[in-house]
Amino acid sequence: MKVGVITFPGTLDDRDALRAASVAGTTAISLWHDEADLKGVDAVILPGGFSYGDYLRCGAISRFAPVMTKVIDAANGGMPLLGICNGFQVLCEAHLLPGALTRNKDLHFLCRDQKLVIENNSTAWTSDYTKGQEILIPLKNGEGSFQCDDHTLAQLESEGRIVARYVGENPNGSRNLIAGITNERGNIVGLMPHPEHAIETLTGPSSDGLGFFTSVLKAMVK
Amino acid sequence: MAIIVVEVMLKPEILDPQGVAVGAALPRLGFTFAKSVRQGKRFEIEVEGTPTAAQMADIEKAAATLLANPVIETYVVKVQA
Amino acid sequence: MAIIVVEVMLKPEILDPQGVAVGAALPRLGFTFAKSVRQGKRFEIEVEGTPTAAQMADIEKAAATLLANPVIETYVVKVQA
Amino acid sequence: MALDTVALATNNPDTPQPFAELGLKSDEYARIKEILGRRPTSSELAMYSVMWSEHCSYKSSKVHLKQFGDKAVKSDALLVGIGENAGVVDVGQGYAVTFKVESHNHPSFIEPYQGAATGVGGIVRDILTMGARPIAVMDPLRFGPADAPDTRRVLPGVIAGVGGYGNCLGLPNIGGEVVFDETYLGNPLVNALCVGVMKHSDIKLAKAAGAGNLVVLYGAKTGGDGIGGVSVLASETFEATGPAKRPAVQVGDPFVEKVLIECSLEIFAEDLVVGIQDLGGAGLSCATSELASGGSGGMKVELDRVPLRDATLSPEEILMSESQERMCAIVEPSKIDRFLEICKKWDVTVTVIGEVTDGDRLEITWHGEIIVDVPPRTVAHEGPVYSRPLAEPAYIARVNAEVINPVIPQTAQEIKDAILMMAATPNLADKSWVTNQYDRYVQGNTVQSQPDDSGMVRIDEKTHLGVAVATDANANWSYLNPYEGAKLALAEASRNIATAGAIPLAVTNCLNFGSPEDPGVMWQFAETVRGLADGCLEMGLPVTGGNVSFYNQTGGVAILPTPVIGVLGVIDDVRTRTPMSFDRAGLELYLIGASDENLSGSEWAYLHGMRGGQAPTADLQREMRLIKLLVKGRTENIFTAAHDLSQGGLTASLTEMVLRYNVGARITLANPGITLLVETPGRVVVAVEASKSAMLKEAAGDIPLTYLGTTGGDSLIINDVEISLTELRTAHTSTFQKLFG
Ligand SMILES: Nc1ncnc2c1ncn2[C@@H]1O[C@H](COP(=O)(O)OP(=O)(O)O)[C@@H](O)[C@H]1O
Ligand SMILES: [Mg+2]
Repeated sequence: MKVGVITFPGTLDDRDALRAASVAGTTAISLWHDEADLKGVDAVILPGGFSYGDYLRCGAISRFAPVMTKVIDAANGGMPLLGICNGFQVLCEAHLLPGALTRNKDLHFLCRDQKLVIENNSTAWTSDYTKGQEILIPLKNGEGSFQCDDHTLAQLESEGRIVARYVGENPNGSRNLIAGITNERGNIVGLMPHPEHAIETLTGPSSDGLGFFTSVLKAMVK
Repeated sequence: MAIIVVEVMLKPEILDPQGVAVGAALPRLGFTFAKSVRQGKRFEIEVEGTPTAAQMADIEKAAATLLANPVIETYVVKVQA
Repeated sequence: MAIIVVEVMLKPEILDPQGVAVGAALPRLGFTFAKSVRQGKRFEIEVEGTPTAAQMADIEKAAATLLANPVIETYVVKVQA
Repeated sequence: MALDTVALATNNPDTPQPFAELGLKSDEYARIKEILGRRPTSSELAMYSVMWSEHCSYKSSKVHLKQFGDKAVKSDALLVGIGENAGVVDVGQGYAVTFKVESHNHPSFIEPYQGAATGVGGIVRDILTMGARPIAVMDPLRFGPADAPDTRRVLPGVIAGVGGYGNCLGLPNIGGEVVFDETYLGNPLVNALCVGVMKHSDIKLAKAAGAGNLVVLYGAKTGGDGIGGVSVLASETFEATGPAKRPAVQVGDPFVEKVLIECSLEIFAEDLVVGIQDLGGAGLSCATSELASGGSGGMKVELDRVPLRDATLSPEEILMSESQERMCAIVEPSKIDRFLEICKKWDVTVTVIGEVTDGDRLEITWHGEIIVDVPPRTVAHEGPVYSRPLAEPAYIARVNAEVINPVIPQTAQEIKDAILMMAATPNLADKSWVTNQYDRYVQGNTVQSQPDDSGMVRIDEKTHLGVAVATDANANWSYLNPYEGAKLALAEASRNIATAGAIPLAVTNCLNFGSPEDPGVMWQFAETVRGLADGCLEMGLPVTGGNVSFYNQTGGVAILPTPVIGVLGVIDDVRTRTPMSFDRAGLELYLIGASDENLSGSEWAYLHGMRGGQAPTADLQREMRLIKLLVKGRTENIFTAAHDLSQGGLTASLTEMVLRYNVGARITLANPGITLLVETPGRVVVAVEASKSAMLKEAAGDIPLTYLGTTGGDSLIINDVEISLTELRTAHTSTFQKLFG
């Protein structure tokens, strides 16, 4: 089972995502933004970072990268696709997921250990969690406030497409404490916090993040 | 040579924390004129010669796809006087 | 009620990484109209009634101290039509 | 203005030149004429003026800094010493680590965000230049009073700038300092440290060897921002009210730097460069002259090939521009194609601007005309050297004679108030408001970061080899006694490494002072360097590099002498580190090291408006015994936790420990008031399992050991004083939020 991790210019957490995917037991493969080639991977991760400096809007430029045409096609065909942080922003800009991520409400970049509750464990990336399970993983971004119109929000809520919510005080102003969402099919997940930084207690606040990567392994083997 | 200006603002219903922060900072500095503040972006695009209708259409398209995100933002395209 | 607009741009000699990034992205998307792009900020300030001369002077002062850093930026204050 | 060529300069020897405006003294100008045998061209004048500035030439500090080399013990670990962009030490298993701290003080006062951001950018390029992958940054900072209006402008901007740039580069921030004092109001200190790692064989040096090799400029295009910025700014007394002469500050582009890092590492991995130099202060003037003089001296550069952001720049301006995110490499002709290919992959602008020659002159042309023809060593390494007059300032005798006796809390209520006040005072309060703006997780190797005593990163995922870094400065002690102050800062930084169980290995420093033209300041500086050199000699630690920042003064008032000392340590297995606090009840707490009753230079004295007395005398032999004990405590698994005592003494350390994992403690002290507040150096609090207290006693030998109490509960109890963790946490964590929101 091969998981591809895309590197855009300015991507930062690509090596961490590769590490997490291999620790989970998959074969992790690095993909380059400028090559429209998925190298036969079974799932793709868009990692965190500041692609193209995120100067215009986060993810706005990367979504046009050559590799993204392939990613969009494959994801529309059901391939598991996870966007973490900047990757989530790319997914929204590419309209693979609804809404947008905007400046944190207090305007600061915020890095902290964040408690989340898993609300949907039937996606390709969350099946190893139980519904209602609380996990602790790092949150780190400047533009993590999830915004969308009321209609979209109602739809996300009623269709159970909220994958994870922040527990406790709202860290960034996201509507309905949304930390992550999925598409109707459940193969595409966007998540603001960083599970790849919580795969061992030595370097992360917990190993709670590993479940995202083991989930996809199971989803593929099935 | 002409300068095309694209102004991008967050839609009124979208929270604008930057505008709110500026609005809160003003009275702390003794400025009391503002009822509210919104903060947006301004692009100055330099084009060769007088822009053609086709170019303007292109700029409009670039504004809608790249410079602004219509999910949360509105934009205006102007030719600078 | 009036809207006062303050436009803030980086001085021409100052590097504008945001403008450069946009300028580089446009041709990749097939848009070839731009010779160069600069990106700045735009503030919309809502004031009660028609702004007085004293208010305009105040806004000018706020622009120079808070909204822009004159070391690297220039600004323009306008009343929106 | 007509192009000033070497031919013109020879034929018009008497053309008046603006050397004074460029910061050169008339005897310095005369020396340039003597070196060249004619007047310099305007381009040469530009080069000499920036390279001979205080910032680039170290003309006032060189005679003192020599001691770091002269006094140093021979260290096998030292692979590259002072003189290169950064020193390199061997940390075992074939790995080498490079680290250095630098200042970006003056620009950060003018434009806090960009000043701080480009400060991070500059030090990261220095580390990259050595051939290393940058793996972490730290940011020792000093500001004016926390509640001063200008601090509200400077601090948030600086923090956002450090974070904005470092986060975007993907470098975890693993530590730093935030200290407030009146003397920094017009002169905030923004120091930035970067650590990088490489294999021994990957070390790169700044030398242009091999005639026919190409000089390649890559990275951002050259613009007109920051012309003479760093060098001129950092070399002049800076008047807060000063008018127009302020050159524009530079604006950084961290995205370009991130790409530059990845591109350079790919280039290094394929061994495509002979020598390399980053462009920092003095830009191309520095890079070309240093590369040439690092080799055999000969180099030809066609300056008109330099890609420009602003086509109107003159050659003089191009030579002086301090535009960020640029590198200069020496590449063999056979390897240039591959070099260009990698740059193309990363979309990095790259241009061959010249070649190495077999001569001994640096020759620069502008559209075919020779505008610079100089012996490069005279620009880069043989600048003026001053033995500036120095004299012990009058204040020393006066303040040293003062008796420091602030009121000591006696009753339970007074002691409680003192603990809460110390927990909340800006210098000791929780710094999460700051550090939460920094990414500490990126790269996935951060084992320790704030609020731990030191930052620690894993450098090998299989063997778990790691390094720890701490920076410290105690300006209050340096003010009272700069010689002891430097040693004490060295001891403190070393201790901060050792509490985790890492072994101190090498030292870097950033010496922040007032004007070197003031004999009193120069004395502080000389004493500091002497103290640090003596301290390093005694502790057997090499100084691998550093930076000097002078002219940190507003009008006649200099900042407190602030030598920021960075110590790097190595730990063979990061999994075995000793954490700074305990996460369970039932452990025994001990204070290691003896306490005295001297409150001079302490936070408590400062809070009572007292700034005098005698600094402690550093006892480095005792410190080294303590370090041994701390390392042993880890390797023999004696300690559950260990935390250093420094500013704020025992009360600060206990506050930090109980809040870290929200486990309280019950402490009994014979003399609580003074014991909580005194800042005697050389002390550490440790937590051990009750079953290990005998081991601890034996390991401590003749190092004094005081039983403090036990861990547990949800409050901090000291004799009859009880403070709930909630109340303590509120005091500790709300200060920054209240001040800076
Ligand atoms: N306080 C100091 N202690 C030790 N070395 C120093 C100190 N200040 C400067 N140096 C060394 O002098 C050399 C030149 O410094 P600098 O010009 O700042 O280097 P760069 O231009 O690469 O930043 C470097 O090797 C630096 O480490
Ligand atoms: Mg350097």
